[in-house]
Amino acid sequence: MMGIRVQDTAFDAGAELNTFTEAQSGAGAVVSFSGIVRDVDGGLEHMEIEHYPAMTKAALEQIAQDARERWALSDVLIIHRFGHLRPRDVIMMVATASKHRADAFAAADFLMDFLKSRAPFWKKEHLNDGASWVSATDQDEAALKRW
Amino acid sequence: MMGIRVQDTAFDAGAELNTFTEAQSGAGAVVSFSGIVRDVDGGLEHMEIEHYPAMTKAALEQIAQDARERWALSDVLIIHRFGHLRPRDVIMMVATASKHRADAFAAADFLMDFLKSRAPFWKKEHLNDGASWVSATDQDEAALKRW
Amino acid sequence: MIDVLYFAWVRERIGLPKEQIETQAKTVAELVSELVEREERYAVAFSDLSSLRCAVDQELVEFDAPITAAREVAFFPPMTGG
Amino acid sequence: MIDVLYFAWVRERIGLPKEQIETQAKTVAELVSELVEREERYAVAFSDLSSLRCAVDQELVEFDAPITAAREVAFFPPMTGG
Repeated sequence: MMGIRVQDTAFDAGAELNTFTEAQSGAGAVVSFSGIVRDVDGGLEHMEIEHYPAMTKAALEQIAQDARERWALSDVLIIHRFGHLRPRDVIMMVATASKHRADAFAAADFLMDFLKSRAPFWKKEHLNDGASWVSATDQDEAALKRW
Repeated sequence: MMGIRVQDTAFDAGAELNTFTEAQSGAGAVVSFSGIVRDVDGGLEHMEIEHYPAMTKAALEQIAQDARERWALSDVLIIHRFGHLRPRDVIMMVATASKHRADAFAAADFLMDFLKSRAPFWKKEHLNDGASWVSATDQDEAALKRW
Repeated sequence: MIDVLYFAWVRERIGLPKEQIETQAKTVAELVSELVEREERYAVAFSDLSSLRCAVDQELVEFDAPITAAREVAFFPPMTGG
Repeated sequence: MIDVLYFAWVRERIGLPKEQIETQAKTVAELVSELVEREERYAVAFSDLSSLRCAVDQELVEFDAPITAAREVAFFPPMTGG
């Protein structure tokens, strides 16, 4: 199983986690990651997330598929928002389910590294004193080499 | 911050995740792990979890404290059930919050390794054809050496 | 005719999200060279290719990728998802 | 007098969860030796110390830990939390 959603509306990460967990049979471990809009020194008014609609879903499916080939996962969920977000909003979540915990942990970590640098999203921070695109970091690129 | 609960009643992992996430300010990453009662080839009637009441909470607090000293965490949550559980019940959850994802991931992974082998819980599986205590594995003990 | 898409600050510098281009370019790099010669705003947007990524028909590729059979080429900065 | 607690299959083999014991034992290991000599069920429960863990006053310790000032000693199999 595998669920991929790209949406501009908010979602309830807790409800998604419960739905995901209840759908499993045979899984002993569920790991989730939620990414949250951090306020930048109190100056963030909102965050704008642009994406490449024709490519996004296929890219996320490919990343999820890569994870499924590397670890014994019974399920993968990816939800990613785009559009207008406010500080403390949940930007995205991933969840992984597996029989044993090591697979679920490694896969969630892997998904995040690849989502960060290989899924076509771009973040722009609108601060009190102007707007700027968030830069990718060398660290993000280096993280991919772990896998 | 740090929340530790040991209880015989069920809890709502999704609601706990939301409450935990909403309580954070400045965190950009939340990782959760849920442990689920796996059915053993369709033969598990129930699982019984025994614990050492006078020791459990202090042991969990110590593990959470160790995690806080190793990583930059804004919060840690541990909920662990004891008593009578059925297949697919959520046994326990941990959640970690941090500014950047690497800390939240590593800390949740660490918490699980230590909860598994250093928190005073014992599981007994009641199968169709008899009951037996779950054995600790060499793998669980080896996992501690990663840290 | 090929669809060329721009995202994030590439879109802002070039001033539009998408355009149709008549080109004989055989690779992404050749397409970039053509665009750079067209107008200053392209030269600015493409001044440092190491800070850009590209996709051909929605697949991430290197700048030497062929585009002779492509319908869509996209240019954008390194992604910042998650 | 010291409280001695048993958990999981140690509790089941010894047949009770807790008892008070009058002892002059200076370490956990000495306490185990005394118990083993008392009755067969203790000898069975403590036959393989490598499969047992112990805590003194709710702290995990090795079998050579002192118990002269202890109020509570607990014996149990390796833990299986999580």
